[in-house]
Amino acid sequence: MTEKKIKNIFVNGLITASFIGDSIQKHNSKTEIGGHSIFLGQVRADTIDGKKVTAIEYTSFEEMALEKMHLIREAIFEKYPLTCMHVYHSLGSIAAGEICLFVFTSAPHRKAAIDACEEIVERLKAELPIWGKELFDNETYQWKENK
Amino acid sequence: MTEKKIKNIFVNGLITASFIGDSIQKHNSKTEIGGHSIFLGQVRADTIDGKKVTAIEYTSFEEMALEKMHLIREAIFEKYPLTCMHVYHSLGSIAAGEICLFVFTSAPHRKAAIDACEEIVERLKAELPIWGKELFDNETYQWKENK
Amino acid sequence: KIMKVNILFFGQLTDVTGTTTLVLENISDTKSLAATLQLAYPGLDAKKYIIAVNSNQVTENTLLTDNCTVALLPPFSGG
Amino acid sequence: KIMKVNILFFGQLTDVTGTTTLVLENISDTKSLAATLQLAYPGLDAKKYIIAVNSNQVTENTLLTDNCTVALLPPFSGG
Repeated sequence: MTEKKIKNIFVNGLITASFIGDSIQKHNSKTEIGGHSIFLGQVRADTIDGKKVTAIEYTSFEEMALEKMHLIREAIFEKYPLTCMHVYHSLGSIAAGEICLFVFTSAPHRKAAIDACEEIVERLKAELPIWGKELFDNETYQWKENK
Repeated sequence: MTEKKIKNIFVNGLITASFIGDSIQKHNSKTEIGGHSIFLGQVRADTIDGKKVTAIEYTSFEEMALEKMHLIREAIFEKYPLTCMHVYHSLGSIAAGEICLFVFTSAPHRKAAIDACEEIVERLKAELPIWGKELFDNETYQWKENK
Repeated sequence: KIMKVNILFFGQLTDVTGTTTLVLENISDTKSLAATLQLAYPGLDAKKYIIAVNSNQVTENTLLTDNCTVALLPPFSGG
Repeated sequence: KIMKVNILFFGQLTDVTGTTTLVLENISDTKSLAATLQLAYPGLDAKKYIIAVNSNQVTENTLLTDNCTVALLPPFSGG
């Protein structure tokens, strides 16, 4: 067990609601679970200076992002008594209204699942080398920055 | 708008993963949403004194529960800038591994969705007159108590 | 005129009462209701519960009205 | 032997460089790399970025090795 098993988190294109439903369904054999916490990021049609965001195009330095995510995953499992944890992030152009981030934690008791899910979302946004380019309805764009 | 519109939260039997998927899907036309937070309660196959929980049978004083939930809903919308909020709770016998609670909040920004979801779960567990009877594999049972 | 009070039992209280509903007559307030129920179901003594009149929780002794509904609610365990 | 350094640009930095990759030769450390890139792409001056060598962020001046990969990473905006 000395070798790191790096899981992929990237999905080309949007994350579908049926994928999320299927992912939930798979947990019904894990009867030690009492609570699941899920966060979904959805592309918002912000209006900036009269221009409307129609999509966000995501790119990443994937190799580094997956290594960072691996460290976050290990730290989260160390800190919280979780049964499982799944993270998916879109790459490519995701239209407004579609889902681009799916974080899913499960635990025997709700507090661990809820706290872990929130911490993963915050760390992922702060630490993973991923960039979103907001595409406007007039063919222009701007680079998103996380606060 | 003086009349209260009391929403039903009760579902007979388990909450299916496809119902949850469909519920997520319906939000892709609300392009002002940036984040969704979901909590799912799943029936845990606890072992107590050598007996295993096979299901939880839920009953409620429904009329009072719906009134209380209505007040919680109003307080949550007052406190957090949410786009929408959905709550479903099972009644009847729900097998271990199945989902009995679905809380779903959506907001332009993630913090409101996450904080509201957690607060709804805590208040719902503390304030709604709902009871779970843990059914064991040897035909006996015990009444669950929330901590 | 006879005053009727509808009583509802929930959760583990139904193990003691053996019923979920009961109608009593001429009970004027929640204090005398509790005393009457305690006599009818001695096992209630050992149980924790709160009382709601027409779906509103009451903590003080409360006057009952004709055809009101009094619910005895043991500790909640939803979710 | 010629030492090669692979350089990767991401996000809004690619608007300045017009490319996502570049190979430079005989650059000994990250400080001289930054100076070289600044000359080649004056617009980089106005941009915020951090530097990662072989996927590890470096904050001090760091010696580069043959065939290493240096990534210039503007502020993240995933999620």
